[in-house]
Amino acid sequence: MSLETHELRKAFGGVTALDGATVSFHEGKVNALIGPNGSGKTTYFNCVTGMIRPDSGRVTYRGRDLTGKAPHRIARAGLGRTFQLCRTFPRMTALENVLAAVPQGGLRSAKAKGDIERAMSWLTRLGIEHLAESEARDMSWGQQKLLELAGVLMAEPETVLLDEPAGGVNPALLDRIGALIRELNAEGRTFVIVEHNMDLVMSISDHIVVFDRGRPIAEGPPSVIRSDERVLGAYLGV
Amino acid sequence: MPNASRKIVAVGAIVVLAAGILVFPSLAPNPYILSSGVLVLNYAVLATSWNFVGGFTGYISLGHGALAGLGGYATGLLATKAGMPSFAALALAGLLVAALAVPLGMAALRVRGASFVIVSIALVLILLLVFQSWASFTGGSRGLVVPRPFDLTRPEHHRVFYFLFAGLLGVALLVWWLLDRSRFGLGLKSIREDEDKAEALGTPTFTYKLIVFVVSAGFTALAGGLYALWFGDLDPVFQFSILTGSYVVLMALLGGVRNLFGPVVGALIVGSALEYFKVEYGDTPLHLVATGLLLALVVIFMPDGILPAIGDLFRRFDRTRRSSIREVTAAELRDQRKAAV
Amino acid sequence: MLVLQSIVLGLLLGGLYALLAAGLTLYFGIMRVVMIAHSAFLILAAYLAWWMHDRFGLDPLLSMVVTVPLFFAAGVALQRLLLTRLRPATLTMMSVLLTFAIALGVEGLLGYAFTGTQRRIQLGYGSASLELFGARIAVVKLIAFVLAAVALTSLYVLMKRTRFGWALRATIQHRDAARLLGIDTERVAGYGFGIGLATAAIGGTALSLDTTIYPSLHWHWIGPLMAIIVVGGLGSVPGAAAAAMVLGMAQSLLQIPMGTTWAQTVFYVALFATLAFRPQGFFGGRLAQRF
Amino acid sequence: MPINHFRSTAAALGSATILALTGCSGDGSGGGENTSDPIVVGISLPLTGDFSEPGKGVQEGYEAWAKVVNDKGGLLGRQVELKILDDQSNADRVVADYEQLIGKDQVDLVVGPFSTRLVVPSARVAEEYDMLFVEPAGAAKEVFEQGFKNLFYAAPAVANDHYNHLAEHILALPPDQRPKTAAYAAMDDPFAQGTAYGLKEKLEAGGVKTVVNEVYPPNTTDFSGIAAKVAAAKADVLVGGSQYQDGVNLIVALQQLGYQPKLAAFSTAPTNPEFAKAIGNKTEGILSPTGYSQDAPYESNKEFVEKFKAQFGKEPEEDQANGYTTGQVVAAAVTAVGCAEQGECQKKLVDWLHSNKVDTVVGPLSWDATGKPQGAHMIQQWVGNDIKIVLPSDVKEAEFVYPKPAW
Repeated sequence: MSLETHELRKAFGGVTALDGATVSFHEGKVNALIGPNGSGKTTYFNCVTGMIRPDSGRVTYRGRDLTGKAPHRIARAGLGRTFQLCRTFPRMTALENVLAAVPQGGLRSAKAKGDIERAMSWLTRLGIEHLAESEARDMSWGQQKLLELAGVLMAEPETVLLDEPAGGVNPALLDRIGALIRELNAEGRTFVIVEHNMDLVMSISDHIVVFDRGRPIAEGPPSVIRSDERVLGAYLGV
Repeated sequence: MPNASRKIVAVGAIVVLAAGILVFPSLAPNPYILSSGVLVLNYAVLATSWNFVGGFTGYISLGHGALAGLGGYATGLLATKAGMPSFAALALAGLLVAALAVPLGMAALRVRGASFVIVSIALVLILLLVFQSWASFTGGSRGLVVPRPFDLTRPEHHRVFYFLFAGLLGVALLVWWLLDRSRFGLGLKSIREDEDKAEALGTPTFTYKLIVFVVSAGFTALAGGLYALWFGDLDPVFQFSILTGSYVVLMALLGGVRNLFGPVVGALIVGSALEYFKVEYGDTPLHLVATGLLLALVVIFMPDGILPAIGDLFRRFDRTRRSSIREVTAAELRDQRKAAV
Repeated sequence: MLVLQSIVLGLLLGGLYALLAAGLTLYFGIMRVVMIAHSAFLILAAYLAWWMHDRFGLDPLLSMVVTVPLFFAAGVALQRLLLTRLRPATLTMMSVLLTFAIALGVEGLLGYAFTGTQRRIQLGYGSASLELFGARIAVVKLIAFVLAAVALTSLYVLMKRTRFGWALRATIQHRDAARLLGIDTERVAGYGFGIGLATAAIGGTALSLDTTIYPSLHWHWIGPLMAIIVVGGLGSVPGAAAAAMVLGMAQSLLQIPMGTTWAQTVFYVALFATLAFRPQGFFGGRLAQRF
Repeated sequence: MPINHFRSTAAALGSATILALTGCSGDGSGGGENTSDPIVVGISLPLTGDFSEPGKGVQEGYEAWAKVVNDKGGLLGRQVELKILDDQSNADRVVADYEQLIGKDQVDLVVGPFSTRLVVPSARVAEEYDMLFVEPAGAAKEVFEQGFKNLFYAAPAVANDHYNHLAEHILALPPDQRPKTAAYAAMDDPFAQGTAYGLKEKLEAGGVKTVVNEVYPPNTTDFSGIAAKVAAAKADVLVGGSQYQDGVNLIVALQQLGYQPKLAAFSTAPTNPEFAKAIGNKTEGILSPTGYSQDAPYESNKEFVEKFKAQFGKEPEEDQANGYTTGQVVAAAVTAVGCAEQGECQKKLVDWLHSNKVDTVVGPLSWDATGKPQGAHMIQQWVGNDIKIVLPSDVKEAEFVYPKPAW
């Protein structure tokens, strides 16, 4: 067990977004978090990564308590994340976008040779090395999604949280992203993915957690989830 | 454009700018023009100092006028009350204001945008109150007379301070340039682009913002202190004026906050314009309207400033570069469409 | 005796602060805009009241027939024509500069039109007063307070009891969600701005009854008002009203031991304390430290 | 990569700036010694901003003086030409203005701006360019503590001495009539505060107890708090160190609270023509020091009042008289020494003023080494519907009324 949450709660005004979410994700696996719209998946991500402070409950990673820690500390603890609607640094070049993930280095040049080589190797691996000198805002949606992923990977996280990696990308790119996740997982990285595209979820996940109304209602391998009636009920609104 | 020739152009630009600034005093036909030059340089230093926060992190401070005023008063008080030599007082004033910027920054930067601006404006207003009311220490509305550091005639006095300001400007630009190319600077710029994202990537955004705010405050205070030594008379109403801060913001934005020389160019334009309109049209409150109008136009139509706007213009002519980006994007789009069918 | 007098004065002052801060916090709630020009419009309204009194002998209260609708329209126009042109990513920062620019423009034009001379409406009942438990209440101050109280109550009823108020609150709380509920948030935001600016018109009239006005007076008001909306919790209208009453009272009482000038610092001390210890504000502010 | 486009723009801007700044310098009015050239007098005044109202008054005074002089054939046979710049009530500007007037425009003479806050910085410019500096407004004692050698204040008394006649009169009252307590409220401004504190010092020394001592910032508009304190203390004497509007506001706030002092004195405000209307005509008995009276018997005054009315269609007030007096002082020196240009001449003008007495519309003026005038102000009081001189007794137009009737 790597990333765990215990009784996580969060309400916005009168609306309960998380209602006692107790979840564990498996180390070294591709974990998926699914559920209907508004079931609290993104709020859950935000609580785990420190963007939002939960009202109560605990977040632990490899036994370390991360509840309420600042986002950058959680990132340093080895948890990297992407955002629901892909977020890059629009007026920085692709290369700079990736280099921005290099942990602190004070006044040392931002363009040290070693860092550039590493950043370029990530860009190359994601197939966008030819855009290294373009600003992110000039790139297409799919390219930006890849760029965001490259930035996250540059920070060398052990666990990667992806918020809708397939959102708005075309099928060809979707296959590439799916394959990439499996590949990176094979190298030892743990993944937690929030995703609506069931084909992708079912094809790449080892373990699936289903959310409804702010708490998990089912979990297990794809084969089990596929036939779980509660999941079906949640999606159909029964 | 290949890297080497780009470098040559950049160096050339710096040489031309530096030469222009250094040669100005010998071209100035009378002491009045020279003193205007000192004022413009003072603005250039202030705008460049402001740009440490504004340019790198995107946090817009309207309160830098207050930091300059604080630097001025600190210098003046250290020189008169503590009897320190003028330039020792100036250096210590810079450090003191930088130290004061730590708690200020902690209150202002913990929260995002809106509160930062509110605090920056509040800073001007509260310091005005304090420096007016605490007359036994600051001289209050009677003002504070700062002793002249050199025994010179007035034109010579202007000339010496012109070069002192030019030197300070050089140092501020150098430090800005150093930060710009550093990892620290890249972290700051990522805060400007998307603070949440930067933090999620592991950048300790609060610490970064605080550090750069302190650096900015230090330079601003030095500019304010040097101004105090040059000008000689401090009055709270003029030292803690919200207008100073807004002129500085206008200069930096107009020139372009992402560019090393943006604020300097902005200061040259706005500073000279202020003097020029003053001389030509002087006596109406319309200068406020003009400042407001210019600020609004820049904010709405040219938020990146003049230098980038000119840059874009050139880029439009620079076909090869432009189209290379387009092609890739278009090709990608075509692929996507094909795949989607 | 002096304390009682100060409490009465504090209450009267707090009422005006509350009305003005309500407008200021409304803009912030709707669009995350810190409207620096709010107090400039306040002074503009006061000038219009003075001018109509001076020129046509109209009672300042009557000037609201003109200024309130005019300011409402100006508010809608400001939001629809100017603020929506700014990039959403930098909206908060750039809107500060834009409204700052507007404030400069208003100040400059007032100076141009009416010169920098301090102006004051001379009313027949200007120095009349009532006595209440040994404290004296100037009639003009009482009128100003009643004006503020009525306006604030109307605003409250509008926000709580009407369909538009419901849409406005929904827009403030969660713009995207409000849009999903079928609310035309753009239009609501425009009207919200209109209402905010209308409060400045009413406040300006109240102000003109009993104080001197001059073009740069707005700087005198914007500081305390901004402090109030932070202390009250950015975006919370009831919070702003509560903070206004508390701080107005504190200022009035602190004048006794500290004198007028130092008493003004209470706003800024409260501002810094709030940001340092409780950035979400003290009176039920809901927008946490994001802003 | 915007940097490579920078070169051309920066260079262009740089040279454009230099050209713009130098280009407009060729047209200075020039200060030749040719007798047909006018004598150019450089002045910076606050025509906009906080001090714009008195600033315009002083401007009228200067203009009236120039017209009177020119109608008589000018100074040394040369016409007088005023070059007036607006300093926006701002110290940065006022210094830049005098830099411009002396350095660029090469004016022959400079005279002072309005408000103590602006006099000190501008006097320093004149001092460092060795120019004579006669000024109409720097009345606070700080002005004379800066070590200026070229400065002269063209009015009868500095702020702290304005109430000297009143203090003498109060302290000379029989002990049972003499007031016991006094309240002071002064604007945080060297001039306004100086007047109130000058009186405070003297009354305290004479045994009148200070019960309230309040200072308020220049742009205060809400006086209810200060008024509440003054009213609660029930002081016998009320002294307001005021300019115009703050004095009005304070009086109205006090009236709202029903406070009735036995004696109320305010600087500046009560002499303003709008004053009575502004406080609802409840003026009876209010006192004010003044350095100028339209009815004063001095020789040049009659001419001034007459010509001023003809030129501006209204009576001159103190601000106008101050400007006019300044002109008279400069003219006296120029006429006596026989020169008016930058350089050696200025020193001669300074020396002459230090050792001579000048007759003006406010009476004969002479100065000590710091440029401080040696006199006191008259005290005026609202009697009936007019303000009249009551002290000193040798020039009085009406009897001093004490205690003051209720307002």
